[in-house]
Amino acid sequence: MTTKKECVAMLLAGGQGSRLYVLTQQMAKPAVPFGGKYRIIDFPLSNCTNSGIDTVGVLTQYQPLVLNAYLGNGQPWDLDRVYGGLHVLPPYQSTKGGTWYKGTANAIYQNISFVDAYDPEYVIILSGDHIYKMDYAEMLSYHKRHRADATIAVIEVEMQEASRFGIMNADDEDRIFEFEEKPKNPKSNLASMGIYIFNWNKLKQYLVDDENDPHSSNDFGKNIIPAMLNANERMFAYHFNGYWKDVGTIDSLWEANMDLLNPNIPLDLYDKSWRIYSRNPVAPPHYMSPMARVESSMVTEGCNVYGNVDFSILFPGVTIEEEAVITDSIIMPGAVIKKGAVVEYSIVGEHAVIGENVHIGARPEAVENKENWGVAVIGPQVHVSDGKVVAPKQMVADNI
Amino acid sequence: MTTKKECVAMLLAGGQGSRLYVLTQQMAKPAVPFGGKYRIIDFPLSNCTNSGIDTVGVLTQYQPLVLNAYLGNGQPWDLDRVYGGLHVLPPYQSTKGGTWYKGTANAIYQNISFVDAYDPEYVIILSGDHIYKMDYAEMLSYHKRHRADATIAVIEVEMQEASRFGIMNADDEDRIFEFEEKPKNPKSNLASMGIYIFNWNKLKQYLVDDENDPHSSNDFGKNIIPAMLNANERMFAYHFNGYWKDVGTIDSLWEANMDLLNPNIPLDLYDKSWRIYSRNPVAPPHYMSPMARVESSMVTEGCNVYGNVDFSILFPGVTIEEEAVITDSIIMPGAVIKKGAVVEYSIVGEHAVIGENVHIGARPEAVENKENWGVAVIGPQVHVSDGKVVAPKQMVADNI
Amino acid sequence: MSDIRKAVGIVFANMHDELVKDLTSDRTMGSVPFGGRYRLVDFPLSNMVNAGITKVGLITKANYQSLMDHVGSGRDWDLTRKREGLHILPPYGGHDAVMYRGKIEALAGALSFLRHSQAEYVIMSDCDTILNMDFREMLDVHLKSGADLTVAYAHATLLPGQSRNTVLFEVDETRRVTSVLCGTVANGPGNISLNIMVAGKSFLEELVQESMARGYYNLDRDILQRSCGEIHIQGYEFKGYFRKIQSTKSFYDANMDLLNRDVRAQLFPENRAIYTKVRDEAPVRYGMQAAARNCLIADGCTIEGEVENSIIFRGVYVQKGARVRNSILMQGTVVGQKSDIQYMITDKDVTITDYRTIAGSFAYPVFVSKGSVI
Amino acid sequence: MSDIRKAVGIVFANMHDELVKDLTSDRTMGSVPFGGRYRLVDFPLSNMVNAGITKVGLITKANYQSLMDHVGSGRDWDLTRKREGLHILPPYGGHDAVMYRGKIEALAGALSFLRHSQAEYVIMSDCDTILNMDFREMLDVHLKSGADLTVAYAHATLLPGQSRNTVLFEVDETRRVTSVLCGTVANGPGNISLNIMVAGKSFLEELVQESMARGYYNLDRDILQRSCGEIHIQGYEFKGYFRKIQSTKSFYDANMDLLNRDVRAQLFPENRAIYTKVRDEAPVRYGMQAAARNCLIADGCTIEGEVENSIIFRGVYVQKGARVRNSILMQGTVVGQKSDIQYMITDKDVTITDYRTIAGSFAYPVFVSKGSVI
Repeated sequence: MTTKKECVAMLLAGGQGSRLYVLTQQMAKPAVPFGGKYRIIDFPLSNCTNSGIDTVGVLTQYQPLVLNAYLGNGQPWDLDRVYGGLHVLPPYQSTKGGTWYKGTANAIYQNISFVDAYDPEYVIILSGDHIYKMDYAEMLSYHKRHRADATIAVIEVEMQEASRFGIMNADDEDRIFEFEEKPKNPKSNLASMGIYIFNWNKLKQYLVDDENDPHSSNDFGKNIIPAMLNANERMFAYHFNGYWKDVGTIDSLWEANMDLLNPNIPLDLYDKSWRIYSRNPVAPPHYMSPMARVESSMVTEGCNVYGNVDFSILFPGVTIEEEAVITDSIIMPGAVIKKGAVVEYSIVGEHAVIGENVHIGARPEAVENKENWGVAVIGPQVHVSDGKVVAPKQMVADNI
Repeated sequence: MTTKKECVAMLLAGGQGSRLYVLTQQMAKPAVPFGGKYRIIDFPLSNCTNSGIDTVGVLTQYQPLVLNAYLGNGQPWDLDRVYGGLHVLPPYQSTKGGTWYKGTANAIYQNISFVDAYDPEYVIILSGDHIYKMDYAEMLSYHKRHRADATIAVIEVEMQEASRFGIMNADDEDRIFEFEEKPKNPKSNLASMGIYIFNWNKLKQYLVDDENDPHSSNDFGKNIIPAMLNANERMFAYHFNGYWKDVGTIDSLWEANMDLLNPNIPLDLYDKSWRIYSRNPVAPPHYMSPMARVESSMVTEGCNVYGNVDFSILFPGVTIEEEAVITDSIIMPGAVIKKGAVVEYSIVGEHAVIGENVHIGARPEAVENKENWGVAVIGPQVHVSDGKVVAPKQMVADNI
Repeated sequence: MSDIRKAVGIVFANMHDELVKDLTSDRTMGSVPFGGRYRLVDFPLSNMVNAGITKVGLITKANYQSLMDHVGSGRDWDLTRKREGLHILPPYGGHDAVMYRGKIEALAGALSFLRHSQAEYVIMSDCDTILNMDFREMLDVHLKSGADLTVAYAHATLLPGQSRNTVLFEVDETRRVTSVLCGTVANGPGNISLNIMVAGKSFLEELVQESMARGYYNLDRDILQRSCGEIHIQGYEFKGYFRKIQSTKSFYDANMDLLNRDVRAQLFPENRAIYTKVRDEAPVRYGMQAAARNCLIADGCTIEGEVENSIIFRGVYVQKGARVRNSILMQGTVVGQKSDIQYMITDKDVTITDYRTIAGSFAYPVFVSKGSVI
Repeated sequence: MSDIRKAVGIVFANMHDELVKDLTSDRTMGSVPFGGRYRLVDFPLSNMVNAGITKVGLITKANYQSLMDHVGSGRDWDLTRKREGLHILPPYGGHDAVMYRGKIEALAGALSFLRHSQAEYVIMSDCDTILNMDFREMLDVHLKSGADLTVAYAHATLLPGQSRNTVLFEVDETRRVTSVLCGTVANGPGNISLNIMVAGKSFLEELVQESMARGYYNLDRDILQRSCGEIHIQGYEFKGYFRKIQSTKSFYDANMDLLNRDVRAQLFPENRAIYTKVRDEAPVRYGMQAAARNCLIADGCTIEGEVENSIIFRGVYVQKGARVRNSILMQGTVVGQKSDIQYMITDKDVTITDYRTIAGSFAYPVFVSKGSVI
């Protein structure tokens, strides 16, 4: 327990996540429920703890109340430390007045003195948008071994998808010589995972320079990385081979949840040596009634199931009443699906109430014009009255 | 441990405290060191804990980094609770964009959903500017006994000083019928201590109305209290008889510290049934050298005293070298007073270094023109080179 | 300040262990697993913190490693506190006996804990009764009656043989206790002690000191029974669901009670939750041909077979084609492929290998001890 | 991941208690107060956490209430953790003996703790030596040498009689231990064991199991001494300040050493602080005619008289006109008006009434036991 830390993590959790629409109206994206009993931010936080990084600054800005309440003092992730631990870092005012975080780089810039307090050699920059399990300690030792100024985690994507990502072009020794944001004609398939390790003193200097540039958008991908490449700093690509998924859209969020039901996807939540921690609900084990049917699904504590559940994920405290049928869907904490309702290919938000005999979503096969098909979403707290029908791809933000 | 709380405390800690000048350049006023090993905010926080209030929202805005690091997870005040506990509440952005706290009432308004999560009957509004020990539970039972809508703690001040305060005019049964902010001709000497208990549902309604009024300055004293009086709500004055001091100016900060050395002042830091908690330094007991002299002073852990200390307060980790003389002064954490330096009627900021044979401040008797006399202040981290002289009343913000 | 803030809690973790020897061979009564994710101590501890008690002494003597692992620093009950919180009161000095001679002796070891507390009342509970009770209400009854001691009871029908281990109270119309029956062979309806008491702190301290001096160790028999004419013992009638664990069979029945919706509602109301150690288990994963009917299933399980009328603890693995009925499977139990088990209680980490058929009966469920491989 | 993350710590709280009977009559060696605000266990615990060890087992057997009060959940050493942290290893099963027969037996009780740990190395320390040591460096030496066991020693001159309780090592030019001397009557310079060891976890587990089977309990005599030809025991020389507590007099001397600036600098460096239980005491208040010369004074004291060449613990009250010289006053000591004391050690909560004159001597400081009123 020394006040000095070798590596401090800075987790960018301030984005609105606007492509999750109704799910992020009232909360920041990292607080969105995921995988039966988790929230997205549990993944990077648990990775930190499991990698031995015990000092994490979480940069918040947009709708942080749910996230803050969830993070609390960091205890669920073993990050309630006497020195270090989890600290929430919102924007603030100084004698010169206050400014909101202008971009990812500016958010770190405004918290230079937070990092300096731990006098670290390295910082690792993370984001709260991705589902993956990764040993940052291994990446750090790669960084040290290569005497790098910056190391960027990359994952190989399909070449035809590469133009959707930030692409790193690296030489045979994985030294990065070029970075292209969403290139039309990608030269490689190494996509940046948005995970960076920097030598802190080096980064600090670039952050200060970037701040002094009035034309900069103060963003890591757009400004800091290109500036460092221009200056010929030693920047390396660290290859990651595991499961990694950006859950920034409704479709990708739905898919990543469904991946958990696929035994062939290498994201094992049951691995005791790399647990994903979360704030556990205080609720009894889930109850399955004599009439319940459940297959190929995940169900967690506090649920009461009287109906049918197939290829679906139920979050804590969900109730599925008699004769309700849930298929290929995600039912978030505390939602109630009433008698006879049918929910297919849908996401039902926290504490939503789906009335009797409601029909939400549809299987792709059941839709003639594939343009009209998509995951249906019921927003948090929304009540859907008895007998209503919600079409596929529809987003319901208010009671209907 | 129920999620519902009877009373939630909201502690206003966002003010700049500009009348403390160099001491609050880099930190919010509530984080200013006080009384040998405390910071100002320790007093309201310890009052909460000792009064059985275990849910405290701390509203921050101005230079919160030192304050946040000091508060940590609330453990030093026993406020690291599973439900409730200490939560720092900075301004944030929503889908409509973000706004800084416009005033004390707006700060609470922006955090209505934080309070609502605990579903309290009452909220107590506190500020981080005052030194006092008070049983809020007693004030709360007074509030309940009087079936009040709002209860305001008041202290009797000298009539000739009353025009410096917010004055409550109350009837024989202590029901408040009028509030005057700094009245020229005060009708009573009951000064508001800035401590309010409200029925939460009632307050919420006034906060919403106040927010809708574009002409309001969104302040408790200026807007909320007068509005409630106008509406003839049941508002009572709760009389407090103990020690209470606003430490918003250099003089009052110095005086309040000196009060601790006066055995006749009723602010007992040694009372085990009402401890003032703080984040304790990790340092050995203080050391007094064979040549040290100390009288009528407070000295704490981590100090090393080789010189003379009289009527002074030394904070953790202070070093007083040989032949240095400290009189009627406050030496904040980690400051070093070098050989032969003389410090009189002064405040020396955190980690300041006072060079050899420097002379800071003077006794009032030694100054001819009393206009020129006052407490001298050396800012945090400031180095004063050997042999310099700092006149009384001077504020030193940069190395000299 | 409400009265409850003046109360301190005492939980006896080691009482009645001898009644369920199978389950307590290497644990205390308090650390006996229950209901899929709980230990018996969770009920008295949660009842105390739900009432607002923030200082609790946990009295234990033997076999307490698993109890200490479970309660830890008290964090999961929000009892990790600087000033108050959870205090484990270990055996002090050189007693050789594995068990206390009686509750008085157990309390004697807690006297210095009580003396250091500024509380005025003491709420005491054993770990042998499953219930969710509002201790605030009981304290109110104690205060209003002005009694020396208040005891909680439930009006119920005793089963044959049950009374031997059960204390019964006779009460007058004001519910003041008029006589105390210990170890009688009564049958039929009666007021069954729930082994929960409230007393003034100084009264209790004096009582314990005097009793120890006279060699009285059994609180029920030596004190309550003898002196219920001299001191004022008030009864507090509890009307909710309760179940006493007095045998392996009653342990089985209490678990099975949880399959009843009304029992769950009474034991786990939202505003008075039962807290337990957090284990960070993943949700339950149901496989392709899984089935679960009338079951309570805790997190961390993988269900690939069929389970019915059963209580499944954390981390249980029911493999493909296996069938589990009317059973209690504790943490880490593995039921191999195509095995078929009925009326079983498996302790922690039991493995049932593939293709096994084992059946107990409703009257005599089979108990399999910790770590066995069958 | 650095190697230290693969190490687990073991602290023996109950070793050597018999050497300082005055101080351990109702506490362990680990909970003996020291230096104004510390307990001896603070040194090994802080050395471990400063090296980055996050899982520590604290082995204790008797008199451990004060030790448990002191360490609590481990919060003050940042050892309150979900996965790792501080584990108090209580006596398990039904041993009657108050003390362990030896370190091997103590370790036997910790075997299941070790087995549950994923560590590869074990760093062990007693509580009888005051020092601030970099355990990382010692682990490096252990790894580089490829030894089975590495022991820490300091080269120092033994005082007459001291060697009886001191283990001495003879080492070759690579600092490999060539022989182990226990209980000899050697004098003069030697390599004194600091009772700190590093071993591979599986090596240690095997060693303990085998030794228990053969009835070997004393690690130094039965294992190190006998088998230092067969196994590779490496020496690690510590060159900083240390003091062993082997008698009330050496306890006195170790405290007085703290008045030396260089000793304080070595024991309490800023980057390797010694942590202890936080007590929320107010700063020391000096009165009008107070004087303090060459003293170490902890918070919570009120000094109205004169103190000189002394170690003053938390919450001591030296009243007007009183004079304290060359003494150690533990927590809560009150020295009445005009009393004059010299060469005294007062245990906790001692009261010296007004106008008393008491003087021990440098060679034989007077010890006054806990709670006495003189």
